[in-house]
Amino acid sequence: MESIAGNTVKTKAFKEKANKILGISPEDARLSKSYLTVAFIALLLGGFLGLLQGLNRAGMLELPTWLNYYQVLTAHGLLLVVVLSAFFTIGYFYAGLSHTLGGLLPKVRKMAWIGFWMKMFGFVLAVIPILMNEASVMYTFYPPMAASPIFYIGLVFIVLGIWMCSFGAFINVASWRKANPGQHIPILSFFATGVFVLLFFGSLPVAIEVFMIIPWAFGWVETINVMVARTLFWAFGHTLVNIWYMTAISAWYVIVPKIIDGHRWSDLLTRIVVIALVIMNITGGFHHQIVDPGISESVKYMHVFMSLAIGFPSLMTAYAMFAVFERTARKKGGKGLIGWFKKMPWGDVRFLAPFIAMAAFIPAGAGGIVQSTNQLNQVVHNTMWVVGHFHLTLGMTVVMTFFGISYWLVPYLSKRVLTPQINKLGIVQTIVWTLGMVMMSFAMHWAGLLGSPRRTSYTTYNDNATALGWDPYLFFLAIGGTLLMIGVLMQVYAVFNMMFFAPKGVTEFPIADEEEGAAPTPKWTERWGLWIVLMLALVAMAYVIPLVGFLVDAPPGSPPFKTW
Amino acid sequence: MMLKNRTALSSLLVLLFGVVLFYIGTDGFQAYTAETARVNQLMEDKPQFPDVTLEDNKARKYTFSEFEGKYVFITFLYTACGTVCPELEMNMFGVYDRLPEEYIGKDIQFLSISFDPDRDDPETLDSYRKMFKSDGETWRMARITDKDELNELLDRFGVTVIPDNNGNFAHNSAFYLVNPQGRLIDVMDYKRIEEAAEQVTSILDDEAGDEK
Amino acid sequence: MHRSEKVWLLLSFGMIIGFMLITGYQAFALGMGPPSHEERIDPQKVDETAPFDRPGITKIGENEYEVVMTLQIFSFTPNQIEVPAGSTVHFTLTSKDVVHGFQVADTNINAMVMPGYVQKISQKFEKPGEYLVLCNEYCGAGHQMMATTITVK
Amino acid sequence: MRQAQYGLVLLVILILPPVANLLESIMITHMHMQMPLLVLAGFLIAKFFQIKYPQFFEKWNANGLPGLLLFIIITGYWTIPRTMDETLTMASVEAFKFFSLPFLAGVPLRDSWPKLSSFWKNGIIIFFAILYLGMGWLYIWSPEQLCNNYLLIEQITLGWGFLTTAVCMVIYLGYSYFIDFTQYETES
Repeated sequence: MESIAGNTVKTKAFKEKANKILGISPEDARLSKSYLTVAFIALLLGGFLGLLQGLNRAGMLELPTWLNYYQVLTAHGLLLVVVLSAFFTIGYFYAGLSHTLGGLLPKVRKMAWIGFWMKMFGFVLAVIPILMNEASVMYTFYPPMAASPIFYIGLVFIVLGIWMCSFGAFINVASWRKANPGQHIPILSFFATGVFVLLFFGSLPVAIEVFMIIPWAFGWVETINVMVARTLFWAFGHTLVNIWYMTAISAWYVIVPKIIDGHRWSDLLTRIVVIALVIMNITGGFHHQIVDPGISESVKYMHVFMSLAIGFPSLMTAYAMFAVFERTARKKGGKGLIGWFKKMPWGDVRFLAPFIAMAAFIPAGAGGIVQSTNQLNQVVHNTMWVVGHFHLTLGMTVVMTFFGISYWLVPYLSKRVLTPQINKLGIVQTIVWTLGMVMMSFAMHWAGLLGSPRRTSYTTYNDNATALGWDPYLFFLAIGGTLLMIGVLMQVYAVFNMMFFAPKGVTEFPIADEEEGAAPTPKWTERWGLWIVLMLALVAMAYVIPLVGFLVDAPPGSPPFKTW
Repeated sequence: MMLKNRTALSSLLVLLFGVVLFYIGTDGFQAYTAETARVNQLMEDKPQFPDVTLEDNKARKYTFSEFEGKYVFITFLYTACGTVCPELEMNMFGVYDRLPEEYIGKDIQFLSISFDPDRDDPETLDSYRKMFKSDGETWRMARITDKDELNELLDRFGVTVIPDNNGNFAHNSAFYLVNPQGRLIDVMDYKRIEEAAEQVTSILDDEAGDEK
Repeated sequence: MHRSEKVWLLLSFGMIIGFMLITGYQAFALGMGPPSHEERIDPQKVDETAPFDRPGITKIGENEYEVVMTLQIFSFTPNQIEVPAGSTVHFTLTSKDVVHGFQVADTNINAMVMPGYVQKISQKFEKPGEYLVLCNEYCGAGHQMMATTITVK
Repeated sequence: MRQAQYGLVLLVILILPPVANLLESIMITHMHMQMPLLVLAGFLIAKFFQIKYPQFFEKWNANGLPGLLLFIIITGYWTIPRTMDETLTMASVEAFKFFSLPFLAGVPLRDSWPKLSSFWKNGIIIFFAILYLGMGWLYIWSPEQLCNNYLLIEQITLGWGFLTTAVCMVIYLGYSYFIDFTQYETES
């Protein structure tokens, strides 16, 4: 028994050593690099479109007729919320799987490539109608607004591509588990499993929605049930942003402690946070429908609880992060309540970016809790406040963590190093981005409280006094947007520099170890099937009520409309 | 050995408890829904029809004692109802139609009572009755304007009425038969027209026989 | 588990429950629940269905008004609403085409108006002034033009 | 012991009138949220009884079957439409619900579960899956309104709730049939 256990430890050690010397295999690296390349090109394009919007919204730029505000907005949303985030997440986690599980299986690598091209194909299909102004329906594409069917077919391919990558990840993890009985999945792969489980199950509802829409958009079916479509969309829409958030916290839990030279937080609690996020995530999406008709107040109240429940693992995360900082700083001699503050490597962009991202999640998360309660939601629903909120959560918390990851992941993949110059560029970029986001999201939150609606091109509503009162904030928004564009350019430059031009060398994949003498994590954390069943049960519980109501007691449906 | 017997014994006790529980809970395996239980209870209690004031389809106002000395065949409805009520009234006509003509109006009165007095004014009731070939005399439709009286009646006869959020009501439906002394003597399934008609006819026949 | 962690978890849990209690109290005890009317309507026959066959404003009581309103690209019908200060207005809304939003700046009126559903929301207008009514759900090329005003005298 | 305290707190919260009224106002949350939570409360409280009266459970529930039987009887009893209706109208029935589900279903389940072989464990899940499929079928396709205090649409919703829960159980059974936990969870 002991010798066998010793043996696995030995092979594990050998694998780790081999990984350290050889790094990731060139094939796996190419896969992840391709994903990251697409992600950052999407950032560049999406950022540029965002700037156009910001300037237009502030009344400083008139858009040409062949590229109107709503086209730009649809493309901006799709590029950043779907393409940037999905491609980065998949590239990052596939690199993580390859690193922690000793390489991808050839079959899995092939699946990831097929997924890559399916998504690219789907994306091109979706973009063509947007450019032709045949699909100005926003990232949310609520029926009965109907885009060109090509747009929805494109979405189907994107979803299929994502499923391909999810299954690839499951196969790789399962095969590792078979080869390493009795061991826990390495923590980063555990996060990856959670993320891919959610990507698969979270995109199921939207897949159903799109299959409802396609025959209707073609005109084969006359009407559509708008509330069912909307509900299915939000079961997916909110899960998606929480998946990106979960990707970001994987770096906080696993990577950041290593960068500050510390240890990971309790392995058990980390895994519990992952499990909790997987189980409770999909049901949280319903708070987007708090002011919708057709759903009773008590059902909405139940959903407020389900949305707020997600706050609990996030609050656990907040504690864990600061505890790690404090513990590490104490070891280094930091004293007092905030002694940790002085002992952190502030000059290291790999730490600074994710740290600011974490700090941003404090107001961002608080805003989220505020928004998902009934009455407060009614104040801010569909106003600029919401836009400010998700720029703070996605644009700052998630994307800045992604930026921080890129400063070691890209050199690691391309077998190059992070030079001091690029590090400095990164620090400046982080500061520019922080200033831009703070300014922009503050302006958005405030304008939203005053009533300025989201998703609306520049308008004064016939010089209405109230609407004119929003203009100063919108001006701030434009300045923030400009700063962000500078940040985008710097970031994209840094990424491609590190990918192709930085000096050759060895970069480590920073994975923190557990505290010495930590209690072993119980085995039940690995029962993924059980977590999935619990997740499904909760989803059924949450969605059976509104969906049965909308389907059984359905009003006559709506025909398609093209209103742009 | 001893141990095995004990678990067997406790299993038996638990099983016995289960049988008792189900027996009590379902009135001796009779009533699995509250509706059956309610009907069974009503047949046992034979509650008195409270002395409420009715306003009928001709806007006449009188108390229930108007029908003293006659059997009264009752249903509860609201005219805005799109589901059960039209069926209920159609079936009521079915019973009306099957009864021997000599009893109608003389020994038995038909009465449809609305539990939505706000919307069902005499005018509405009068146009509604025509859809079911009610003559408005031997088969009247009436509302009870006093909410307290209405609730008293609904409560006594076990009629549950829950408003939903769309201006409709969920309610249970049945045929109710009140005897000449004003006591509820039978609650019948409104879907079994033949059965109800036969039942009422035989009661009326008995009564007629007694008189002769 | 550290003591501090337990305290933190308890606080977190307490905060979430606190939010639930406040929300629940406001929604159910104070009647401040979100607009959740459940009536259905045929979205293609709005013009023929009461009360939307006659959109407009009616006085239904002392300082109480009912506004029956349809939303369509890119306007509100009726377009001009005038009420005296201190009156409570009950809005009954539905959409004739796509999804719209109904928001009145500087008030708590904010509701989704879906085709196929009747939405209801009430508000007491205390202060005189001109209130901006706008559609806050993207509804097409003229979405930024979809606005009207409520004049409170 | 801490568990038992949590269970007690949960039970008290569930009994609080506003919470109870809210959960009972929707048919499906009444049956699929309040009732399971009551069982869960008992499940947690069970620790207290197990520590306090170990001999009792050892003597009368040695192989876990009597406890399991009691659990089935109690949960089965509360799936009768009439019982749900009457908790809303009769205080005594409601009191019995708050007593029976935690103490006569949750407690025995906790005590029985570890004592049962996997045959019985799977058996009970299969039993409930079949029961729930049946209940789902009854609630969705029954032409009659089974409960006087709930709208027909709520009955249909509950039916779908039963069906989806049953499907989840079937998925779990399939998962535990095809996946050998021991393969991953024990050191080889």
